Amino acid sequence: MNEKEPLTFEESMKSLEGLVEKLEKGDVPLEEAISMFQEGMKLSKECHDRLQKVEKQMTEVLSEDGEISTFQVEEES
Amino acid sequence: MNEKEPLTFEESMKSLEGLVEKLEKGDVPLEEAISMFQEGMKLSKECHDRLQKVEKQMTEVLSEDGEISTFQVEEES
Amino acid sequence: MNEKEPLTFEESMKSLEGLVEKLEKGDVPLEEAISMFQEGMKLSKECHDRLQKVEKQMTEVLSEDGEISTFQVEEES
Amino acid sequence: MNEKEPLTFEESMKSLEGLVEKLEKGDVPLEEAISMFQEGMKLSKECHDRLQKVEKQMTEVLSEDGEISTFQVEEES
Amino acid sequence: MNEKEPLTFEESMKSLEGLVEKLEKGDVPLEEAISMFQEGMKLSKECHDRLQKVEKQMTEVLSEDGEISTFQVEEES
Amino acid sequence: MNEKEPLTFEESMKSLEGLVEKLEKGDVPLEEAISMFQEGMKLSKECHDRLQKVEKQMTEVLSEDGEISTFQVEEES
Amino acid sequence: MNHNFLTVSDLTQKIKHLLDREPGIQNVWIRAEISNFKRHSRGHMYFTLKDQKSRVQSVMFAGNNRFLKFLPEDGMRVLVRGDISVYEPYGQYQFYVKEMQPDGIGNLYLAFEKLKKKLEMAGYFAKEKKKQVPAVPNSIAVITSPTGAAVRDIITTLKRRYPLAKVTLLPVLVQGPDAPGSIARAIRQANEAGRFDVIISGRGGGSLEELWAFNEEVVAEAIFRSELPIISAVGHETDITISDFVADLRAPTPTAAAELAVPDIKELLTHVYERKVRLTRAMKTLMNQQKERLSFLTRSYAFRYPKQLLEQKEQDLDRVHEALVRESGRLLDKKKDQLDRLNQRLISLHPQDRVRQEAKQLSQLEEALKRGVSEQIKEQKHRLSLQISKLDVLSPLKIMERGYSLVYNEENQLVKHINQAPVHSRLSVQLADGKLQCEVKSQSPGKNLNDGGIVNE
Repeated sequence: MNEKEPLTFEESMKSLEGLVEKLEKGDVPLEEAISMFQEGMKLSKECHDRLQKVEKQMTEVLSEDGEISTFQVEEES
Repeated sequence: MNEKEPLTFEESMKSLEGLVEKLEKGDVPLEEAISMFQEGMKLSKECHDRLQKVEKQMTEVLSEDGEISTFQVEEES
Repeated sequence: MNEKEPLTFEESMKSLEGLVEKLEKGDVPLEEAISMFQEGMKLSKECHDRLQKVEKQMTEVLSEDGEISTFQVEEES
Repeated sequence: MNEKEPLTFEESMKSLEGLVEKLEKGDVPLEEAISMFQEGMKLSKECHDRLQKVEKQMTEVLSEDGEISTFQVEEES
Repeated sequence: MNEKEPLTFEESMKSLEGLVEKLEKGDVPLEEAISMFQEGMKLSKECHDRLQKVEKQMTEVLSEDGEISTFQVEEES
Repeated sequence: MNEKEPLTFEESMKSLEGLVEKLEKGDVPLEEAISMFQEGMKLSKECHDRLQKVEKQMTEVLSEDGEISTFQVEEES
Repeated sequence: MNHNFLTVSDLTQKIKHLLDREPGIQNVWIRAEISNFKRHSRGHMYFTLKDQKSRVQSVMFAGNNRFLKFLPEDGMRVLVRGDISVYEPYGQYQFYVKEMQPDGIGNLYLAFEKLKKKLEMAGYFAKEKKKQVPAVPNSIAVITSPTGAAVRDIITTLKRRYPLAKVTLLPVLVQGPDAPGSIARAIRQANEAGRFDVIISGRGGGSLEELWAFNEEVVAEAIFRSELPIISAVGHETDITISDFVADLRAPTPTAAAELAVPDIKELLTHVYERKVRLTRAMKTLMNQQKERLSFLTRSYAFRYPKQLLEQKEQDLDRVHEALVRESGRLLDKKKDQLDRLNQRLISLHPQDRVRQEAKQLSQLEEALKRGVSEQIKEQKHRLSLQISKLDVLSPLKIMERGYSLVYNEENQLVKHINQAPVHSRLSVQLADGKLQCEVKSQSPGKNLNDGGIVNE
């Protein structure tokens, strides 16, 4: 992984998916498997953090506009 | 977007609609999606402000111009 | 519009007609539409004022001339 | 119109007639029309006044040698 | 055994297995048998250590990552 | 007997067993029998010593590895 | 007697047919004198044409006499053209006059025709030479005799119709030899006066001779040269003079000339009024049109309901905005879902089970290893102990336990012969339970074991 250019959410997701698939195949040596699992957990957390960040951003944008929040609540009720 | 020539209401609406369409397609990367959402909200607010401005203008025109209304009423009686 | 040479009544009417036609076509950008509406109101008022002025002029001329006033009443009855 | 030489009755009538015809054609700009109307009414008044200004003109006799005398028409016996 | 490239866990386990099989066959000279035993015990210790390390890694992943667990719990509730 | 290359445990045992067989035949002169017996006793001792040594080695290996035992106990409990 | 009788009518009919078909007496010119002239109230003229010897009844119907330029009278000599026919009720033949010209003054006629032709050739009658008679003249010169009906008719008509016009009479002689000169002079004088708009010249009715002055070339010339338009009115309707041809306008009578010269003031007033009405109406129409047009425009949908345009846009924006929020949320949810699924798959791949399994296998291997080694050791132990026990059984010491012993000399040789043990040499006696160190005291050869020989220290 190149530290200069951080992965996008989708790239992280893809990596995660790749790891999961390899692990599911089951022929991964144990030590590699645990590394992959760790890496997977890291990626999963990253993705999760990003999603949470994005969700927060969205909520902020929406709450900046009082009118709009109301609208949203209405929409979901 | 060129800052010198601000978009018209219709252009803003079109941009906004374009963003929504892309979002609807669903294959937008997350980071791009949030940018699009933010951009979309900005555009939406712009459109909203313009509409309000226009509404205000219209109200002014109509109230400041009581004479025309009267004239019209006369014509119609 | 050139401020130096004010429009004639007919030019104003023609402008007004043009504006109404465009507005009725309905595909006028919002900002333009409101400008057109304002302009239209202005033109409408101008035309109305001119007509009133002319009518007043006519009435003055006619009232100076007793003969025709009688005739006018006859015409309208 | 030349103010120095007042129009003859015929000229006035002709002008009047011309104005009437133009106005009746109906494609006269409003401002021009009211001017024409005013002018027409003025002419009409002039013509009317001229006709109404009955000065009993004595019939003259111009003799062969240039002497002028009044002439009394023999009443029909 | 090449010291430069340490055996993987799986290779060590395989070696261990080989030793056990030979021993179980029973025709191993005593001195060789004890050497094999010593070797086997060394391998076993190595494998054991590795497993412990892996287990520790695993535990670390889960504990250091309380958030993810939480996230998962939330998701699944 | 070559003193340089000491017999293996198995060779010693084999020698011992040979002596015993010969002795069992019973046609060995006493003196020879005594020698053989003495040789047998020597071999027997040697073997015994080796076994003891090996046993000790094993015990040592096993006692070095208290941890493993613990781990295994945990696993199986 | 079987005669065929004709009726009078039949007879008259036959005679009429005969006459009508006789070419020598149809459409002929006759020179005669008029007598017994009568003009019927309905316009037909009845008279007798005669000469020294004969006379013939004649009639000139109104249709034909309408264009006569003179009024026939008794004793007048005339030239007539016409047909002979029978007037059946009286059985009388008559001359039906179609055209009549005065005879005797036939010379005048010739002169008239000649001058007319000449002036016509000279372009005196040309339409393009005619001057426009002003519709509303201010000043009118009347050139006629100051006496008689004509001047009176003209002036009263002018005054009645258009009292605003200034009327000036230029009295002239209208008949007699001096008349032409007088008339021509007056025309020139009127022109020279420079204050007239139009000239009326003429006279009342009279005989051809009486009207003749107006057929003179000097008069024609003066009329033609006149700068002022001239209305000519000579005699009656039927009288046409050269002056009439040359004049800019011809009136059948003096009264008519006055009527042509000036408009009727009442008509003019009506005219003015009418223009005023039309002017006003046109202006009103124009105004109403523009008012309607403006009102139509201001009432137009786009103008009356500008808010709807705005509302439309508001709605559009709401829709798009809502879609933006919805789709963004949906996209986010989708990503979350994807992540959740992946995460669950990952979690399910947690290697703990595998570690456990490996650990179990490892412990089994370890057990096997230990077991293998210890079993071998046990086995070897067993094997060894078997040999040891066998060895033990076979031990030669058992023989010695029965009382045998082994004697070794100082060379540690088993002593089988006495000479192997010299006296005083030391011997080692191996017993079953130990060794004895002895010294040979003596030798006793030759004796068997039965003799005894063992010497104890």
